[in-house]
Amino acid sequence: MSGFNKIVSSYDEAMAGLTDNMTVIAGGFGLCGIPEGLIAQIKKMQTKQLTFVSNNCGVDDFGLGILLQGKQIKKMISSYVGENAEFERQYLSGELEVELTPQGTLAEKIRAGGAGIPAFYTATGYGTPVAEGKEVKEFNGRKYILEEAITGDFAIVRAWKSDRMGNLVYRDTAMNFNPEAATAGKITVVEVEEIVENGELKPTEIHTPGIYVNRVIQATFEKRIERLTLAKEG
Amino acid sequence: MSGFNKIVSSYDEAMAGLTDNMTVIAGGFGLCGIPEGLIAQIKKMQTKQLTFVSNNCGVDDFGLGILLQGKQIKKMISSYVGENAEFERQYLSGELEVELTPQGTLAEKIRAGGAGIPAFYTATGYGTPVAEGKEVKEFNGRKYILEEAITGDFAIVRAWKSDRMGNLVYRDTAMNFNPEAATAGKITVVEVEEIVENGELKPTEIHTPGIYVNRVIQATFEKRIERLTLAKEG
Amino acid sequence: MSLNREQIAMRVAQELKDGDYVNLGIGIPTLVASFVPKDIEVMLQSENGLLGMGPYPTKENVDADMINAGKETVTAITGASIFSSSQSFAMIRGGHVDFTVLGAFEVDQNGNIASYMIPRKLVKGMGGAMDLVAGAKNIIVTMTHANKHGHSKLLSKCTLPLTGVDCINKVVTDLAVIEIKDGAFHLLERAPGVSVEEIIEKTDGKLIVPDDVPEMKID
Amino acid sequence: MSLNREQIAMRVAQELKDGDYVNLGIGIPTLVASFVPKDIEVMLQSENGLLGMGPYPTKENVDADMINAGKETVTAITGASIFSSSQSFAMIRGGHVDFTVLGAFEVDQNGNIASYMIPRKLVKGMGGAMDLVAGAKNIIVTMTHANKHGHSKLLSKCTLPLTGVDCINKVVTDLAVIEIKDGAFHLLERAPGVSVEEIIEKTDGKLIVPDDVPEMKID
Repeated sequence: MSGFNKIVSSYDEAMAGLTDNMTVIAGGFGLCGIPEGLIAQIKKMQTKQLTFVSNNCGVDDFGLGILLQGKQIKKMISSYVGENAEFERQYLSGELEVELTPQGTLAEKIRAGGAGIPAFYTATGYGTPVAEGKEVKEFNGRKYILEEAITGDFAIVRAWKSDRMGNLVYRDTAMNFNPEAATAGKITVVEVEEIVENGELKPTEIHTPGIYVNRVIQATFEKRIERLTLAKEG
Repeated sequence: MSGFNKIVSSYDEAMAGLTDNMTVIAGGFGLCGIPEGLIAQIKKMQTKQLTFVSNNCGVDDFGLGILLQGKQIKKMISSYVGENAEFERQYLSGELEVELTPQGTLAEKIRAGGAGIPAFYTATGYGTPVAEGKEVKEFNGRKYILEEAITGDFAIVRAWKSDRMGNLVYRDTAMNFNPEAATAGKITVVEVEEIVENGELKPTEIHTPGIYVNRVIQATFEKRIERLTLAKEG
Repeated sequence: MSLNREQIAMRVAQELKDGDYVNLGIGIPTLVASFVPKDIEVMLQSENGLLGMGPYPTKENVDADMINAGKETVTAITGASIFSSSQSFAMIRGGHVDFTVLGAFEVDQNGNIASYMIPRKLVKGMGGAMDLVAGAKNIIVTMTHANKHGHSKLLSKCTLPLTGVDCINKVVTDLAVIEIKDGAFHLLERAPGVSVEEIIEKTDGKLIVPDDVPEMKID
Repeated sequence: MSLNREQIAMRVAQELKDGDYVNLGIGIPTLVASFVPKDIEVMLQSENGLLGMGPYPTKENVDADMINAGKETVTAITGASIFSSSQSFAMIRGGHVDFTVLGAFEVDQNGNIASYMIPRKLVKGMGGAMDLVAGAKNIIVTMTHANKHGHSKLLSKCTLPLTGVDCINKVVTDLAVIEIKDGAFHLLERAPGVSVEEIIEKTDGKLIVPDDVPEMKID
């Protein structure tokens, strides 16, 4: 009777099965809403030649940036990769492959991957370097390019609360890419601040239904702030 | 300073601008979650030659069925149209055009319309009558058909609560197609059970952000039950 | 003896695994929920936007806003989630539902299914059936082996408009459990007291019959 | 006198209408929020998933989970909503954001924009800019009229890789307000004290100059 209990108690268990050359989709925007402990576990596992699908690549010593140090990442699929000196070095030296993808297209590609949509048309990127090699089609007098879905061997996600069945709720803008990532992993692993009993989350308030979630681990987070900006004292 | 106050006080105001030959997207599944008063208003307005995009067409004397009586509907785009004798009569006599669309494809077409995606590929319907005349493309060894987005001149939606800015929350399975419909109307009109003050709905609990909503009207609903099924008394 | 509707549902329920997310169609498939083995848990998905469908409500708990895909009033179990139609079919189309049971008019030896339309009768529509057969990982069809005129519903090629192609793995009928693979029906089990000869006679498509065909276990 | 950054932002803010949903890019566009006319309300959309972005927080209210698309800590106003990235870009791509302000390296007379990449320098990525220019109904670009070497940034044809094609309606620079239509720049207003001749000289693309070019009103 434990078929729906998604809770695991160790990081080894959480990331079991991750091997070299896999594709990992990671939630997070900048350093906000990233699965800190799962990234640390991947560093510990020393898995190599990984492809990461993530809007950003963290900073030098936090977020996905820490996986660059050990040269664990072969390729990044991202919309914005500034803020990271080691990234720049590996990219310019050709050690790291980068596929720049417009942010909205990236979010939609991941959503499509989870939703069984293999490809969709978008006006985003038409006539730009992003469109190179992609099919163009006109609808109602406007031109669109064909973008293909993304799925991952793993998805690593940060949520606020999960019940034992893996129903998730996100906190504020730490939501970002996490709901899309959660749907698109063959194995979806979620790191949460709080595990609650089944029934504590209202059915219509659940952001990610547990059907998408394979494993949940409770953690505490550093939640580093990338750009602290304060109101001028009045 | 009233730019974000979406509340209107009369049905005339709610449906102002609806004219013959327009396309209307309606939320609801069977008789559950339908915008009862907005449908009644369209009946009152006697607008003709309308195309309705709705999963179902109500029953003879409730839901969209009441618009069939006055022959206001030219075409239905739906996934299931049983339960309605007048519908059957008009369809068989050729007065009413019907475009049967698989339920998931219908939901995705409406979502795509709201999201600026003009078309997407799906495996649903490949090899069936639904695929006739549609482009076929292979991805990873499987065949998919190209489906185009749907948008409406109007979307009519039922929600549970709205604040004055049009942020919406739906109640239980009365949600169904309503969130998709809300995004895909040039003018989106919402009928709600309760209007709450701005700030009463938590930002992360809002199902439909107010940006999609043009007009909100408060109403009471009959909420007719199509198939009353009860637990066996034990 | 051929199985009755409840017995077909009982046999299908034996296919369920602990932790399965399951979508049950209208008719016999709905009955499967009543026969889930006691030692496992499954979660029912209803395509109008409910994961964790519970039993029918008591009179006091009826709520017009809580229905299933058959438009019946239902309840939600503890741990249920409710979501929009596009989210519901993202789950289905994306292959997240483990197990789907649905009825059919015809199934053929290539795994094609016809279940939504009989030409020259009124077409009511496919509802979510085309999405379900395109998306679910594991699909079981329940139907009678032959129609009321005695004609087989297991054909070499479907004659009615298709709901989906190459998507059906298994069929449970009133006479037999049949697997579909490699362009043929494979007889796995027969209903208690039903002869292999009767099944052969009532199957139009290519049927592979092993030397030993065990009887289904239905309690 | 050419406008400073704040004055460019002030002029852009005059374009806003009551009830507009607005996305502001990084840099000068961000400053526009400080100059929204007192008699109107606009709602700021931040593409990481926030509609109803408020001011920066006080020290006590800082929350690492509440940031904007520039990764700055922010607050949410009363009536804000928070959603996922795909929902955020559904809004943007679907044309629901009324007004977008963003910076650029170059704009050309056909409404093309180059804003995200200078080849042979490190490419940081387009972030949400390509989606914004493809989706917003009304886009205003803010930039200096010429670069630091004195070369015009208003060209007959962009030289850098494009962010979007045929999408820019209006440009507000330190020297002028310019509309783009019918394959040309149209001079609408000049900065106080700036001569039409200077604008002509610093505009490389085709520039249509009416007889009377009023001065911008900046208070």
